[in-house]
Formats: sequence, C-alpha cells, structure tokens
Amino acid sequence: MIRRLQPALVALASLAVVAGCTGGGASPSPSAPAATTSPSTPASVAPTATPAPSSNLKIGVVTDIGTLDDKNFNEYSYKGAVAGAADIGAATPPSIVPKDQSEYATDIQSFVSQGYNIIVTVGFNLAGPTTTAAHDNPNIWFIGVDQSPICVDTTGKLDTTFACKGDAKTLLPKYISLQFAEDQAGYLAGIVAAAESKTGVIGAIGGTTLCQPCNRYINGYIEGAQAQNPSVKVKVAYVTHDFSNAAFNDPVGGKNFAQSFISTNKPDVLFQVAGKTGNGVLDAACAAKIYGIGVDVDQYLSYPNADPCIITSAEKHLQSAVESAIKGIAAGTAVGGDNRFDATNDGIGISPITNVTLASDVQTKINDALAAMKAGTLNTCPNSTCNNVAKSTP
Amino acid sequence: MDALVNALYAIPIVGLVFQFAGYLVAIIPPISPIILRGATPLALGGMCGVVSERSGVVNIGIEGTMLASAFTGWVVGVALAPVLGSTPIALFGITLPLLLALVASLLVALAVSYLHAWLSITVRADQIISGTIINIAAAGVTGYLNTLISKNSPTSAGSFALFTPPTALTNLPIVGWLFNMVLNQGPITMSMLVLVVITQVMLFRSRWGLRTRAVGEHPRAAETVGIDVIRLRYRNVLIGGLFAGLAGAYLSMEATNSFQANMTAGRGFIALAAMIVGRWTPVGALGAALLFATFQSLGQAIAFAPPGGELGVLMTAMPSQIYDALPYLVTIIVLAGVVGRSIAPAADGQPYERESAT
Amino acid sequence: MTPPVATPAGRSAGAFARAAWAAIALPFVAIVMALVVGALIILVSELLVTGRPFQPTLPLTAYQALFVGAFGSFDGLVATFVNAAPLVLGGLSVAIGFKAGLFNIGAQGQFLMGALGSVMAGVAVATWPPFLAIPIAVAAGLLAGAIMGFIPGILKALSGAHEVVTTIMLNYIAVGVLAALVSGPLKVPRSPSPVTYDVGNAAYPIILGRDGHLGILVALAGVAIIWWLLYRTTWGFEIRTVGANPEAARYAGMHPRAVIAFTMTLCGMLAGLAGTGVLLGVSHSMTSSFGTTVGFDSIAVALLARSNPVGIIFAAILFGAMRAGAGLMQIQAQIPVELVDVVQATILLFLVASPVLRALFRLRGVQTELGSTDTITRTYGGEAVR
Amino acid sequence: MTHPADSSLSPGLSPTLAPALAMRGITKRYPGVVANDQISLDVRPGEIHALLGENGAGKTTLMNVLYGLARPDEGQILLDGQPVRIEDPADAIARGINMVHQHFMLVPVLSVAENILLGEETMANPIFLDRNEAHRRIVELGRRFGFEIDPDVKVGSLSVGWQQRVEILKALYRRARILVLDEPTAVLTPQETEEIFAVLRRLAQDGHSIVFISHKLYEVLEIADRITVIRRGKVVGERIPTETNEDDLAELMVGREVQLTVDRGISHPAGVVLEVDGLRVKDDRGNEVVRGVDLEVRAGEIFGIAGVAGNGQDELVEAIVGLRRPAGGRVSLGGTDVTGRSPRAMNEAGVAYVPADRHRFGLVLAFPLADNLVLTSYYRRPYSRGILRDDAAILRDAEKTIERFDIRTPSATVKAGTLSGGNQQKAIVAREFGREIQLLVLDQPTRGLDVGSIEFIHRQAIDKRNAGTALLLVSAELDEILEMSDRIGVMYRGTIVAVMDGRTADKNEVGLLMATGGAEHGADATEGRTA
Repeated sequence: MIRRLQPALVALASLAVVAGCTGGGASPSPSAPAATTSPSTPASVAPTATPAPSSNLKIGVVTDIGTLDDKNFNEYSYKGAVAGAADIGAATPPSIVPKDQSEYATDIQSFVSQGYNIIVTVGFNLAGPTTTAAHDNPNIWFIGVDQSPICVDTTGKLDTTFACKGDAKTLLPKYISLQFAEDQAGYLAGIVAAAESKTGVIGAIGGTTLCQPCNRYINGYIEGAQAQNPSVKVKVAYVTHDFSNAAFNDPVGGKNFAQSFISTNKPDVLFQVAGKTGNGVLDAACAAKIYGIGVDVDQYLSYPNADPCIITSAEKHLQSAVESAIKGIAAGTAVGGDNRFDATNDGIGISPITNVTLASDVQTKINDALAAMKAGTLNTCPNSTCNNVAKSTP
Repeated sequence: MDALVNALYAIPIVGLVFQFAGYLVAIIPPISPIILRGATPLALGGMCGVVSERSGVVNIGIEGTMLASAFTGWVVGVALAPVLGSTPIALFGITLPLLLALVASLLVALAVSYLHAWLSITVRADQIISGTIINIAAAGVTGYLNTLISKNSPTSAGSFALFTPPTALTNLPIVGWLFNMVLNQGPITMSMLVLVVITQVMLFRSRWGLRTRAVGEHPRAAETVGIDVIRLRYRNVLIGGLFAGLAGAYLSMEATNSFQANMTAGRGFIALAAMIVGRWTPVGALGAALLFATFQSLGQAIAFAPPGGELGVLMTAMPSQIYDALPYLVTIIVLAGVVGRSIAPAADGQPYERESAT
Repeated sequence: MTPPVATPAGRSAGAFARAAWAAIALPFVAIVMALVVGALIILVSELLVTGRPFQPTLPLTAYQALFVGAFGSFDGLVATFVNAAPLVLGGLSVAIGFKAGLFNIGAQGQFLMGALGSVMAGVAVATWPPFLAIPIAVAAGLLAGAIMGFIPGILKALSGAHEVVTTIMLNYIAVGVLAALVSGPLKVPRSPSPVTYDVGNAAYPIILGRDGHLGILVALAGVAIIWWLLYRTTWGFEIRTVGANPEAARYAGMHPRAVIAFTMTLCGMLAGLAGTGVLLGVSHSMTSSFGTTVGFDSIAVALLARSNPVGIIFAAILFGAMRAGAGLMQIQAQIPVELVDVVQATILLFLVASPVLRALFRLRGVQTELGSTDTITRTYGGEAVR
Repeated sequence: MTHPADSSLSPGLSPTLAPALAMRGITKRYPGVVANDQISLDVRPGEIHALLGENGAGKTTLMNVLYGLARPDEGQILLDGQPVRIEDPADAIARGINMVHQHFMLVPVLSVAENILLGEETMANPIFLDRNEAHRRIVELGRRFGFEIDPDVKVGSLSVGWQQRVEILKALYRRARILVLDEPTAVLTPQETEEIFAVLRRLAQDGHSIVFISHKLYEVLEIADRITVIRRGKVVGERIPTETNEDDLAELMVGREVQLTVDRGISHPAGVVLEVDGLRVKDDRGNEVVRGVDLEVRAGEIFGIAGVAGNGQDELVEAIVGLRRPAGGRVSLGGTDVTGRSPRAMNEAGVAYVPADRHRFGLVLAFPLADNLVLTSYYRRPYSRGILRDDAAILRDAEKTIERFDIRTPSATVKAGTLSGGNQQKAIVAREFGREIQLLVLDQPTRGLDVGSIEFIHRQAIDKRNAGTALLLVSAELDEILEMSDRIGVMYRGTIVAVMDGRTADKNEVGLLMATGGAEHGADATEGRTA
C-alpha cells in the first residue's frame, strides 16, 4: 500500500529538503521550489541528475538521543551530511541514534574503529565526548553541531571546568564546531510578527528552558518585534523545564499547551521553537485562526499541516552548514574550531512569506536589518544575554 | 464586591488562599477545554484497563496498544489521502481517508489486544509479562517503521476538527464555559464522554456488566452458572483494546495529525494510574484523568500566566520544574492519602483454568 | 506443575547435559525464533517502505554486524559488558521486587536519582584520593536510590498506595528533579549548556580494555550479594515469603509492611547503583538530558531471567550485546536501532508462549514456566497488606 | 430442553416412570488416579438420594461430570430416560440440573440478587437487567420455601446458613429439576441443618430430585430416601435408610470397621494457661465482631468453641495469637498480660496455632516442604545464626519431622503445594505440635480432610492435651467439638453465651445456643445478617 505512494512521498521529501536549501529570507521566491530540486535525498531515492564526483571519504553521523526524524538538529544535520556526501561523491553516511547519554562515546568510537574519516556529532550534549574523541584521533575530522565553544585545556583535552585555556583551533585543528546566530533569525521573524499583529500581542513557545538555541531564537524574536513596534507585547512560555519527551517530542502536549497559552494570553501571532512539540503549537495556532511562525526550516514546506496559518519561519541553515563543512573538508578548505553561521555567511534567514502580504515598509525593514547584521552594525544579542531564558515583556 | 475580594486578598497568609481561589476561578474557564483534551487519552486508556481488569485480566499494555493504533491511524491516513482525496463529508472535518484510518487503527488495537488476550487467557502467561511485551514490541515496531517511512517525510491525512458550539451557549454566565469545555471538542473527545457514561451504566446495570464483575471476582462461580469465562475475558480484553485504540487514534488523528516515535509519552501508564485511582470504574478513571489533566494545565498556566500580587511573586519564585511535576505529585498524594487503598477485582491477574476442559 | 524429582546421589554426564539443555533449550529456541521474526520484519519493511534496491541478505548483514559489534572484537566484548552492567543491577532491582510481590516500574527514576546522587558527591570529592572518593560517590548514589525506593515502599506499607502508580509518577518527578539541579545549582557556571563538573577521582577506574570500568565487577558482586541475601539469609526468606504469601508471612511472625518498605528501598539502591555505574564509569558528568532506557529494559531483563539472580547475568549480557552491537548494525546495514527492541520483545513473546514453542519443537522435559507467575501479579491492585 | 414455567414445582405432574437422572458406568480418570470407576446412580423424581463417601472417594468428581465441569472418559448420563451429553454448566443448567457446591459459588462483593441472577439474568430489555422483576421473584421464591431475604444485601455480609439459602434460591430461580448439594451442612448448626432439610423436603414434594452428598452418616439416614455409598471411586453399596444403620454405612464407606469417636479419655486440667478477659475485636471492615469475650483454658484440657461460622471466632482466635490487635480487653498467658503482642512474640511465648485456612495462612505453597516446616522458627537457632540460614540444619530436622509425623512426600525439598490436603495439614500440625508449647490453638483443624487424617490429627491433639498443653479448638462442625472438647463454649454474635461440660453437653442444646444465643438473646433464628 505504502509502496504505491512512493512517488508522492518522494516528491514530498524533495520539497522538504528544498526547504533547507533555499536561500535567505530576504529574497522570497515562491516559485523556486519545483525548479531547483536538490539531489540531497538519500542517495538511492534521489534522482541523480548530475554525474557526481567520487570520493572515498567515509562519513558517519552520531545524533543525539531521540529519533532521526525529529524535525530538528538530528534530522537536518543528518540531511546535511547526506547532501554533503552526495556532493563529494561519497557513500551515503550511516547514522547512529544513541539510546542514552552513556552511549555517545562508544558510538563515536564505533565509527572511529571502522575507519571513518568524517564524523558528524549532533547537539551540545555530545560536545564532551566529541572533544575527547577529537583529541584521541587527530587524523579524523569531526563536525560538531552546536558544540561551541570548544573548550579544551592547554593540552587539547576536554576541559570540564570550562576555563577553556587552550586554543581549540590549533590544538584540535580537525574539529569543526558549527554554531548559529539563532537570535538573528528570531529577530527577522519578530519583525514580521509585530508587523502582522493586529492586537499588539504576540507569543513564542519554546521546548525547554534548557535549550540555548531556543533561548536565542526567542530573545532575538523579542528584540525584532520591539524594533518593529516598541509597544508590542511579547508573551513567552516554555512547554517544560527538563529534557523529557514533552520538550521536543510531544506534539499532543504541545498543542494542548499552546491552546492554553492562546486562550489566556490571546496573542495573534505565535512563534514555535519546540521541534515536534512545536508542530502541535502550530496546529493550535491554525485551529485558533491566528498566525503561526515556524522554526529551523521553512515549515510551510516541511509541515504542510500548518500551511493555512503559517506566515514565515525563522531558519537556520543547519543542513547547508553541515553540507558545506563536508565539502570544505573534501576540498581542503575547511578550518577547525568554532564556525559561526549567521547573516554574513547566509547561515540564517527567514522563509518566504505566506498567507499574508507584507507591507513594503516592513519588507524594507527586514532587508535593512539583514544588511545591518551582515555589516555587523546590528547586534541582536547584546552582551550574550540572548542565551538566557527568555521572559515575557512586561 | 471588588472591595470585598480585595479585602480578602489582603489578609496575611490566608489571603494567599483567597488569591489562589480567585486565580482558579479566572484561569480554569479559559483552559477547561484543554483540560478535557488532556484527559481524553488518559480516560480512554483507563477505560481499557477497567473493562479488561474488571473481568480479571491485568492490562499494562495500554501504552503499547495506544502507540500501535496511533501509528496505524496516521500511516493509513497518509496512504489513503492521496488516493481518496480529503474532502470533508460531514461534521468534524471527517474525510473518507480519516474514517478508514480510524477503522484501521481500531482494528490494529484489536489485533494487539487479541495477542494480549491469547497470551494471558489461553496460554495463561503472566499478564504483566504479556503487557510488557506489547509495550516493548509496539515501541519497537512503530519506531522502526516510522524511522523508515519518515526518511521520506510524509505528511498526513489531516485530523478531526473541533466542533464550534454556538456562542449563545458558551457566552452564558457562570455555566457558559462548561458548554465550551464539553462542546468545543473533536469527535473522539466527545465520544469519550459518552462512552464513559455508557460503560459505567453498562458495568453496573447490564447483563454484560454483571457477568464481567462476577468473572473478575470469582470466575469459578461464574463458570458454575454457565458463563463462559474464557470467552467473556477475551471479549472484554478486545473491548478494552477498542478503547485503547480510540485513545491512540485520538493522539494521531484528533489531537494532532502526525505520528512521532513514542508519541504516547507514558500516557498509557498514567491511564493505568487513573484506573487505579479511579477504583476500577469508568467514571472514576475519568475523574482521575481530569484531575491529572487539570493539574498539568494549571502547572503550565502558572508558568505562562502567573497570578498577580503576592501569590504571583511567590509562585514565580519557585523552581519551574515543580509545576511540571505537579500532576504526578498530586496523583501520588491522592492515591496515598485521599483514596487510600484501592482494591482490585479479586481475580485480577490470575489466569483461569477451565474445569470443564479436562 | 513440576513433578517431584527424586535426586539420586550421583548424576551421569548425560543426565547433566540433559538438565543443562532443559534449562537453556527454551531461551535458545526463543532467541533463534526472535531473530527469524526480526529478519522477516526487515525484509518486509524493506520491500514496502524504503525503496532501496531489495537485498535478500540484508537481515544477515544486520545480524552479522550486531554480532561482530557485540562479540567480534575485544573492545566490542568490553562494550557488551559495560552495557550489561547497569542492566544486571537494574534487573536485580526489578527481580527482587517481584520476589516480594512488588512491581517496581520505578527503576528508571531510581536509576536517575542514583546517578544524580553520585555526581553530586563525586564532584564534591573529585580531588580526593580515589580510594576515598569512589566509595563516597557510590554511597551517595546508593543513598539517593534508596530514598527513591523508600518513598513508594513506605507509601505502600502505610497507606496501601499501589507501587505501580507511585513509581511511574516518581519516574517523571525524577526527570524534573534532575533537570532542576543540573540546570541550576550543579551547572558549571561558564558552560553554555547545562552540564555538571566532572567527578574526577571519583570515577570508576578502567579495569578491562579501553572502556571496561569497575562497574562490571560491581554488578557481578551485586548478583552474588543478592543471591546470597535471597537464598542464604533470613531476610531473603522473609522477602520471598512476603511475596509468595503475605498472610502466611504475617502468621509466621514476619512484618510484611516492614519487609515491603525494606525491599523497595533495596530495589531503589540496586537501580541507584546502576545509575552510579553509568555515571562514574561512563559519562563522568551529567547533562540535563541524562536519561536512559535502562530502567525499562531492566524489567525485560528480570522477566527473561525469571527473576533468577544468576539468570539475570545472561539476560543482561544478551540485552547489553544488542545495545553494544546496535551501533555497528546501524552503520553497516542502516537498520534503525528500534529493531533491537523488536527482537527483545519477540524473545520475551516466545518465552511467554512457551507451551506453544514446546509443542512446535517437541521440547520435552524442558523447563517452561517463565518467571514465577505466583509472585509477580499476586499483589496487583493493592491486596490488603496488614 | 424446555419445561413450562412452574410445572416442575408442582407435585405429581411428572408422568415418566424412568428415573429423572441416571448415570451409567461413569468412569473418570485423572493422571495417576481413577476418580470414578464404573459408577452408576439412579435418581427418581421427587427422591432425595444421598451419595455417601469419604473425602476423596469421588463424589465431587461424579457430580462435576453431571454438571459438565468434567468430561467422563466412559459412561452415559440419561435424563428422563434420554441419553444426553452435558458439555458445560450452561448445558447442565439448561437441562434443569443445578448444583450447590461445597465451597459456595457466590461472589461476595455482589448482592444476593446479582448472585442469583448471574448467568440467568432477568432482562428488562436485551441490554439491561430488570431488577424489580428479579427482586419480586426472589422474594416470592424465598417465601414459598419458608424464608425472607433482602435481595440487595451483599452476599459477603451474610452468614453461612444464609449463603446456603442463596445458593438454593439460585438453583430454584433457574427452575432446577435436579438439585445437587455437595456437603451442604458442613458448616451449619443442627437447627440450620433442620431448616435446610425442611426446605429440601418441600422441594422433593414439589417433584424435584435431589442428590445429597455427605459423609455424615446420621444426616444421610435422616434425610435420604435412598443411599448410594462410594469408596475409592467405586459404588460399594446401595441402602434404604430404614434397613441400615450408622455402623453398617461406616464400614461400607471406609472399608474397615471404624471407631466413630476418638477415645479421648479423661482430662486432668491444671492451672489456667490462657485467660481472656472482656476481649473486643474488630474485623477488616471495622465492625466489632468480638464483643467482650471472657474465657479461660487450663493446662491439660481442650476448650472447644462451638458456633456458626462468622460469629467472631476467627477474629477471636486471631486476636489471641497476635494476628489482630484487640480493640479492648485483655489476653494473658500463664498470668502474663500479652494483649496486642505480635504473632512472633506469642509464638515465642509458647503459643502454637493451626489456622483455619491452610492455603492462606499456614503454608507457602510455592516453597519446599522443609522451608514450610520452619516457617515460624526460621530465624532461630539451629535454623539460622544472625541473618544467616543454616540449610543443612533445616533439612536435617525436616527429614526427622517427616518421619515422625508420617508426612507422605517424596522428599523434604518438594514444594508444599504438590502435597495432598491431608499431608499439608500434617505438615502444619508437625510444625506447630513438634515443639514445647503451652497453648495450642486449632481453628477448623480437620476441614476438608479424609477420615484417616482426621483421626491422626485428633489423636495428636489428645496426646498434646494429655501431655499438659492447653488446647483451644474452634470448629464449625459441632460433631468435632462434641467429640473432642472437655469444655465447650458457645459463641454467638461475638460473645460466649454459655460454657458447658463437654461430656454432658447435649447436641441439640448446643445447636440451639449456636443458632439463637439462648433465650436472653432473643430467638431470631431467621435473622440473616450476623455482623
């Protein structure tokens, strides 16, 4: 039964992948998707239009606890690795999904002992084991997603006290850590939200207070909204305060949470920063007939359920970042240490506007903000406060 | 009136109680439909436990049954939607694929329950082991297939829609929010309420109920008056399976329109707890489920819309994890303190060996 | 019903072999059958879902990788043991509960609290000499686990609150407590994400290969101690009597309530020790996502081993091997890790349906019953404990 | 099978001459035993037919065959001359056969009406029960046979005698033509027995056929029209009551000449060992069921407590041995106040206790026999030091005990659950009798045992008495009390209403006291609830 659907599923998959590859939010191009199908679905499925170069680099991915399809770190990092492998003509990377924290090191070791050349580890929880593995295996490239800053002592070993005396760039030259300026993406989304709000009350829901990228998104969102409309009220809530299922893997709970949130706070634009739990948040927004804003990728494409109400998504180009890191390694241009992805290198952005038409001055504002970010004149995270847990504006 | 309220609020310490009561009065009506939605899978799962355990079969496989049917509902919907289209045919946004998906999810729940029934009734295996197998296997199989399928990122066939009650009803003073709570719901939630009432009445007023209770307490006595204990237990486990299946369908077809690995997130176990706290009655299970859901919603509401005044200062000063743990704490307290001993049906968990089989 | 066996003084080698076969035949057949079922699932799902070119040998590739990953190298073998160690202790925790007629679903929460206790103490004594630091960290883990077991135990003893409910709830509460502490007072101040300091000298020393830590020995010692406690001491006799017949225990002058509270505490200590082992032996520090499936896998381990302490070693090695080999299986065959769960559940399924297996394979005179049915579900529903 | 609504209840309407029930050559084998060997039995319409035999003789198996609970390996069942196959109880009930089991098949948490309706529900519509109609019929049926009952009372709160009536009502409600009663009088007072007999006679007059299973000779002689005696699965004789006597029947039943009463000799009571003073005890539901009991038991005497089950005997005994905390009053042992002491303290003070329900209290069926033999002494030397068990010592002593008390078992390591009922009880007796004790409490020590085991246990008890132990015997079997006791206390509604000499006590007088508590307590014999 499912087999018959394959064409449909493949098409959808391609769409989802495209979502990650379309450029920055400043240049909305709704007609783009169908045209630029990227060859980045799993190799055997994807139509291999162009003859790929071949590479004997072996690439492996260790994700964080959870599932490979978490519509979050795990999924897009993996897709990036798949795309990168396809670009350089390497075999489709296998992935390991650990069952718990104690497996991180052994799973990395599995790839090491199988002679892998590039190991992608996903999420800040793997920072420690990845640093140790990078120290022990100086010939292997490691790509760590969201593991900055790489914190080592003067001998290049993991520094668990976070004094960070050593220079990771020189001590561990083959350990690339990818970090994103989520606050910038949030800022752009905030402008849209404030502009489209009629009541002057907008909302944001995060998965857990323990997730720093979530905090950066939301704090940037608040900044952006207030820049657009200084009197706007931003209501913020986190679904949970621990790493239980509720944080990123419980859409049912997310929907219920968002419905309570909407009925008490009455926002008319709602930004989700909660993975699959957040998909429930978008459902709630659509059900309540208010606008929703997606996260990480263009959710208009990746989560069609929310198409009736989603106006844009705050994107970080996780997938392309991993992909370009792999390409860089293959091409010999990669540089170890902390690699920051922000507006300057097109690492973040917002998705094409849907369901509403932005006023031209708002579009201008977005373009200006993006330009200012690129120029370094707009700081969306003053004094790094954007890493703190976000709070509702008074 | 306001002056009185303010005076009450101002009383030291005791005022906090009034402030809290005032907060409840303000916060419960808007979140009441959500409370009921949160309680729906718990109550349905609890009813699965009730009908099964009332006939003497322990069912800790509720979680797995829910998960299997949630997955099936979603995957069948996904498969059928492109073929059959998704034009709503009636109330609640029901479409043909959705309807067929619901049927499929119930069928799978029946199949899973049948496995449990076979193991625990015919094979006379330990019922807790049987339930554990179902939980592990369901998590494994659905997780496995979901990982394979979601490599291709399919979406869904949509979900059942909420009914919108007439505003004339929901705007009524004092009771309007109750109408909103009960009517602003999807079809499975509404059926849950009806099913709880029907099951409660059936359990204590019908032939089936009488026989079920007798078999759960003293199967031999039931057999001596000509009741087929084995068949009745099978039937009850299967009926229970339908309830669990409905709970699963609720998760993937009404609460959301998607499936995630392990999306039951322990709700089957909490349903089991609701059944015990509710003393093995449908209404009791619903009550316990509502209690749990209320404290869950309340804990969240405190986090995003804290009360004002001293109470708010006090509440926001506490670690937020306390509010996350609130429903679990309350369940323990209710079980230990208020409900006291919940006595299971006497023959619960004991395999029955038919005398006449020899 | 096993017929009474007259035990002759001397047994021939043939009789011994028969007895050994009788003990392992069923698990063996069940494992083989489960692998066959797993293979079918792989093939069918490959056909229906993924759209990869169909490889009829994929199950073999997967199982080969699973086996090689678990047993094919010294490091793999050590990884198997490292994975098995917490399952042994967790399995003991659940099993000893079964012996006393208690269903400890709370091993998960006790595991977390044990790890939390040992990281708190371990960080505090991280610079002390290991011979002091390790025992202190272990003791703290035991204590934290014990408290987590004592709560449902005393609630059951005093108010009859059913341990199935209280331990499930406590599992969730444990996650919250852990998050509150790791992201709050225990967090390394400069760290961007919630993580505690390293336990330093309190870490278990490596005794085997690259990763084989002291926890392996701790687990084996746990088995010996629990076996001795259950079958060689009066306390164990009391635990078993309360589990088998609480009324008779009262009649015999035992105190079922005290035994229940004590046993749950012991359950908590064992599961806590499992958490301590993972923390001090493997992760050395705790992130806020510290959480595992050990607590739930332990239930399956205890059931598979029929609550027998020695059987738990083998069951845990089986499950540990599957966890250790799962990595390689994912790498080489790209089979989702959940296959391991399917195989584990199927093993249990075939064991439970042992009468059917026995008929199918004509296994005569083979032990069939899985676990002692009497003591697992008897007290379900809070049979009045006085 | 259909029969007009009430024809079976009208006398003289049974035109057939064939026996209402005929069982021909019934053989039923279980692994290792032939429970029924070529048994034949005829029951005529309107006849009360007694089936006499020892425990384990095969009576119950035969009736299970009749009731569809067991399938015969050979033989035939004829109803009104027509051969039938009875598949299961539902089938039996449909054919008008009903059974009142020895262990009542009643669900305690359900009401009288629910128990009676179960399986034969009176429906208001296809789904719901018609409670009003059911109540009406139950009350009417009760009246017709001489008693009134409240259909809404929970069965668990009824006395045994009334539960018996509920069982009979259940059968009548199903329009039974053939009624099988398995040991119906085991726990009744003589008066209650008389009342039940009266009911049975009326049923017989109505044309019902009754199979009356018993091992009590005098009862059989009193009620039956015909008696079939079975022994070890075989029919060994058929008698008419007017042409036989107790000795003849006893010999047939047991296969040898039996001494019907144990020669208990003369007691030589010494000082008071147990003194109970104004003891008040509550049951699990919190009702006070022992309401000020005074009694004393001297060394070297057997004090029997007679009473209908459920009059507080169990709670009294449990309070004496420490299993239940008294709500008031005093228990002293050898002059020391031991009120509220734990079971272990009482055990150590020299109190031994043989509980009524050996599966619930006395044994752990899943444990080896050896462990069960040390169940109350496992923590002491020589069986353990500190917390360390000495398995060798446990096993050594177990083997000695097994020999001394003649427990039939393959070894000491066999699970207790695999032993026969008699041997299980012997194991308990061995454990409790085999040590130095001051006071021995026996609660229903011979319930459900075969004659040999009963004899053995009675003899052991008398030996203990003669050795100077004080014995407190509780039994719902008045015969046992009369046979064993030096003094008899009659317990009624939580108090001892009379104490009399065991040698001179008159059975009917005791029975009347058991049923009514004596004149001063009011002659409310038909009162249903006891607590």
